Amino acid sequence: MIETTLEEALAPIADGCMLVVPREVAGVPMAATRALIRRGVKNLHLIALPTSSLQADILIGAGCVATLETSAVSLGELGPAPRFNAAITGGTIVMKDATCPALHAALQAAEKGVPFMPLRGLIGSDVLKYRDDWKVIDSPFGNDDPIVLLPALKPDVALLHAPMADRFGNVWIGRQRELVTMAHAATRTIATVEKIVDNDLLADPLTAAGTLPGFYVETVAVAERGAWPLPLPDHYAADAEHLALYAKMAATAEGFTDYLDRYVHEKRAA
Amino acid sequence: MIETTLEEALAPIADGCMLVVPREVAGVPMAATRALIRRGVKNLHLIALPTSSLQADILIGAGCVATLETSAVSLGELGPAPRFNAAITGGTIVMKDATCPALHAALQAAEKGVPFMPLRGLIGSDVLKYRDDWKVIDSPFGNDDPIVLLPALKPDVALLHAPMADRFGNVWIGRQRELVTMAHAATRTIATVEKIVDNDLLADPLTAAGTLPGFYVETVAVAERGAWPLPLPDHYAADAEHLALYAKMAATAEGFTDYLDRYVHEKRAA
Amino acid sequence: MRDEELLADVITRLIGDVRHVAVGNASPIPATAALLARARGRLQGVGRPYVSLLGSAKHTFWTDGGRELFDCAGQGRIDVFFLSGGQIDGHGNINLVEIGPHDHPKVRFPGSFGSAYLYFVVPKVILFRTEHSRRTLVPQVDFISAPGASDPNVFRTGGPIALVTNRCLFSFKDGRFTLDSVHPGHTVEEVIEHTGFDFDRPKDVPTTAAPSAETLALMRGDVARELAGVYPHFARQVFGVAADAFAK
Amino acid sequence: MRDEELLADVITRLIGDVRHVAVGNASPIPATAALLARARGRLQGVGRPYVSLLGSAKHTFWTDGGRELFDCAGQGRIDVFFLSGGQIDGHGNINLVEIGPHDHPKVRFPGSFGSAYLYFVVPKVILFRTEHSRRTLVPQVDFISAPGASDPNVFRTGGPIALVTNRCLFSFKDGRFTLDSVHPGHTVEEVIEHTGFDFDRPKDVPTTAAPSAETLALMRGDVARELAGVYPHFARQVFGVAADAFAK
Repeated sequence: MIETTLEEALAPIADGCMLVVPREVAGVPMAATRALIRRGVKNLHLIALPTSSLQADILIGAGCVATLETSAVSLGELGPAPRFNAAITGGTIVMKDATCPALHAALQAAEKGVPFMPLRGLIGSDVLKYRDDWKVIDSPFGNDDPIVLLPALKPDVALLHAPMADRFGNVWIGRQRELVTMAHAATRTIATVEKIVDNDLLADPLTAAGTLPGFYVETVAVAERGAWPLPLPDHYAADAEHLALYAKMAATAEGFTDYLDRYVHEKRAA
Repeated sequence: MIETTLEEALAPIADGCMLVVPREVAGVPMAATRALIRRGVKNLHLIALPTSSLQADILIGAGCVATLETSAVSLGELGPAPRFNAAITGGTIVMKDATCPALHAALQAAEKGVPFMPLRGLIGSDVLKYRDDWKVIDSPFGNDDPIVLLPALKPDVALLHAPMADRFGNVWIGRQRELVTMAHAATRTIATVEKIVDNDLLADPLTAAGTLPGFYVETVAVAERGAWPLPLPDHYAADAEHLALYAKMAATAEGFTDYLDRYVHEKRAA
Repeated sequence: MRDEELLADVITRLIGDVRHVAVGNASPIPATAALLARARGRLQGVGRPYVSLLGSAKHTFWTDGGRELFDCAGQGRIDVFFLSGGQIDGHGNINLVEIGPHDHPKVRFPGSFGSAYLYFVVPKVILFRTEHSRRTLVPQVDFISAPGASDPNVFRTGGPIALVTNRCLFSFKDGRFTLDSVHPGHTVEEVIEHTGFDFDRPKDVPTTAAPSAETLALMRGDVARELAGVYPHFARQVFGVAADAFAK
Repeated sequence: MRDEELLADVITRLIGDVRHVAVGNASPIPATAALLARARGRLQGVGRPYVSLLGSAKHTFWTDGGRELFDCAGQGRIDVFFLSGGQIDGHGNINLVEIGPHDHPKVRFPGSFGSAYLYFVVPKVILFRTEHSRRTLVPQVDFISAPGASDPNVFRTGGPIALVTNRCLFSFKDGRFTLDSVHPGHTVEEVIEHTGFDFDRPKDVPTTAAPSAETLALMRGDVARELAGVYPHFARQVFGVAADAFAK
């Protein structure tokens, strides 16, 4: 059976795992993130597609991340992501700066089983300068026309949170189609969902249109309000008060430790 | 207003137009095809994504096609596509043989605004041998690793048939996501639909997940049973009897002319 | 036992124990074989293979459009696929395009479909052509839709493993076919006579094993009923199963 | 007239007559400008521009996931976009990454987001930074998230056309900024004093035109009401519009 407990569902995320997670509007698996911190996962190569906020900050602060690959991390209106910034200026994580469409394209390369994808732009950017895994070629279809090639990005695990799944492991993701690309690109996909429904999501053309087929899904776990304190668009808003509290507490290493004690380890999060 | 008559909707499809159309399961715009034949469109560069059946055969037979780019044309269980086969053996159209994933990838290149897309396979195939617009490079990420690059395919017009649209030009395409890629890749998109609905398809997350946004759609025309005699999956089946009649009549040039007279020009098709 | 039952049984053995079998349109015998493999997997409690019958939305999971089949294969997530050819030659090359010179072909076939890609990336491609004649099995195809083998530096994770015809089963390895078995009622001499290409064979060529009674029962029961939803005519003709009774 | 109203009016003029304006997250003044352009288009019966306010599902049409914004831009279907920078230099380079040496940065900004791509393919990129100081407007950025100009052989269909600050409006052409106008209450000397980079200027620098009465009425009416659904705090603070009365 695909459906399991949250802790069991996360078992494939081993130390050193290359893990891809989505941006806020696509449903961030925060309950799963807290469970990973409680389990003490280490040395993640975290790919935030294409940006992150609380999730990357808390994983970095908790010492779970060795390498971060993304286009931006911030707390939005609440300002900089404090643990991310401290890790960068302190040199405690390896940062692979990207640009949003490059991460989308590199995952699409893995989705399509090709070794690379081309992308316009980037020439003359220091983002490119510091990415020795990206290459520039003269386009064979142009005339002195340099273009960047991005190697395929094939994560070990894609972790996502969605409104619902059925008993066949089909996960309804709606418009958030980067979740489909993540699942296609990754070796394994783990989904947390708000609820399990009894009908077959693929049986009705209306729900099928927004469904990630269970064929790609390794495990599903129910996590009610599993994006909290971040929003699950169309379902619930962000918990602005809690996020402000996080921004305040995480501003210092000590305050962040207190935050983990209160809201992650003690499970007082709900 | 985006919604218009069938004839007006098809106005952007000029002689010499590069036109992309979908395969049977994605909704073939047959009413629009008959209208184009009645109007006497000429010299189309027809791209059938990735294959075709009745639609390509009838357009070819009616003398509308100069160049055909696709991976296969047949009438399925009813056998070869007679007008297509006659045109090829008679040398009256230019045939650009492709393979299904190459057409998908070349349209995705246009969708992404990149000049080319790589594709595995093809090396050693005569499909590649006769495509001098495709190139083989040594992958910069490999070691003596040849890979095919396909130039972006940017049609002038994408023509599709779908179950419904709303008054904002949003078209519900369900699981048939190649229709989205077609619309993204093409300069203009024309949709025929079974019906116009009053609600905003983008307003409900459930319908939005399967919707091609009106932003990409130039014109919409209602064409009830607009895929007839081909099927519109989840809505109506193929008209097997009529298709058998077509296969029989189109087996000869004379019979095909009779078919056009009876079912296209006289509008006795419904 | 009908020929279709024998062929499906042969193909099921070729499928083996895999995760995902995809079957193209208008392929009732390979579909029977795939569904038989799945029915056996269920009986053994392994829950595989996953079977995708293309062209039937009810029997595929695709929700990402026409490219998903090919992306899925590119990801290494399709283990078995079936291809055929207007011509098939002794190098495993298949021709789905034309006979005669490319400038003025005498015969046109529908086209290559996805073969020029899938032949490279699906680990077990099973060639299936019921017409076993010198017209179809030729020394050299007129047009290579997809080559049977590639140079060692060419990226290739898949290719043909066998050719099943109405007369026999060939296996394919290192760019050549070997006659593995001859179907009951047929002979090696007959196979030689009707095959246009050169092939290897053991001194004693076995007869293709007939399906077991259990296999036949499974095929005529659960498998036939599932098949009727996709191939009603075939299911009625071969297994005597009425589509209407089961298809919803 | 509030500063926000002046800046929005300036930006609306820069937007001009285009088909599609996209505005990033947390950009209430550019959003005001885009909605003002749309409100004017409605009044004139042209039905454009199309406005996409990112981060608000209600105000975007995207249904193809996070890549659609970038694909759309790559298709040439986004005419105007807004970017900013922790640092912006006189060559139009923007820095969204870090200050100090790359090995040991002293300050880290969030990151480049889509700038390293969008700056190349959106025809009119409007730089917007309200803090006009030598800290933000520097001779040379420490990290080039995206360059202001490219060699002639580099594919580039877009780039910066202007920089709007709290003090003035610069236009950008051929790799350099020109001081176009100084906002009411500010002076050329003040702009020179607080700008870290060299720029061109006419002998007489005009004062930025204030919004017309009609524009202010439009902004404070329809535009403010639409804005309240996405930026309730801003709409209340600047236009005195309560979000709850209008947002559904």
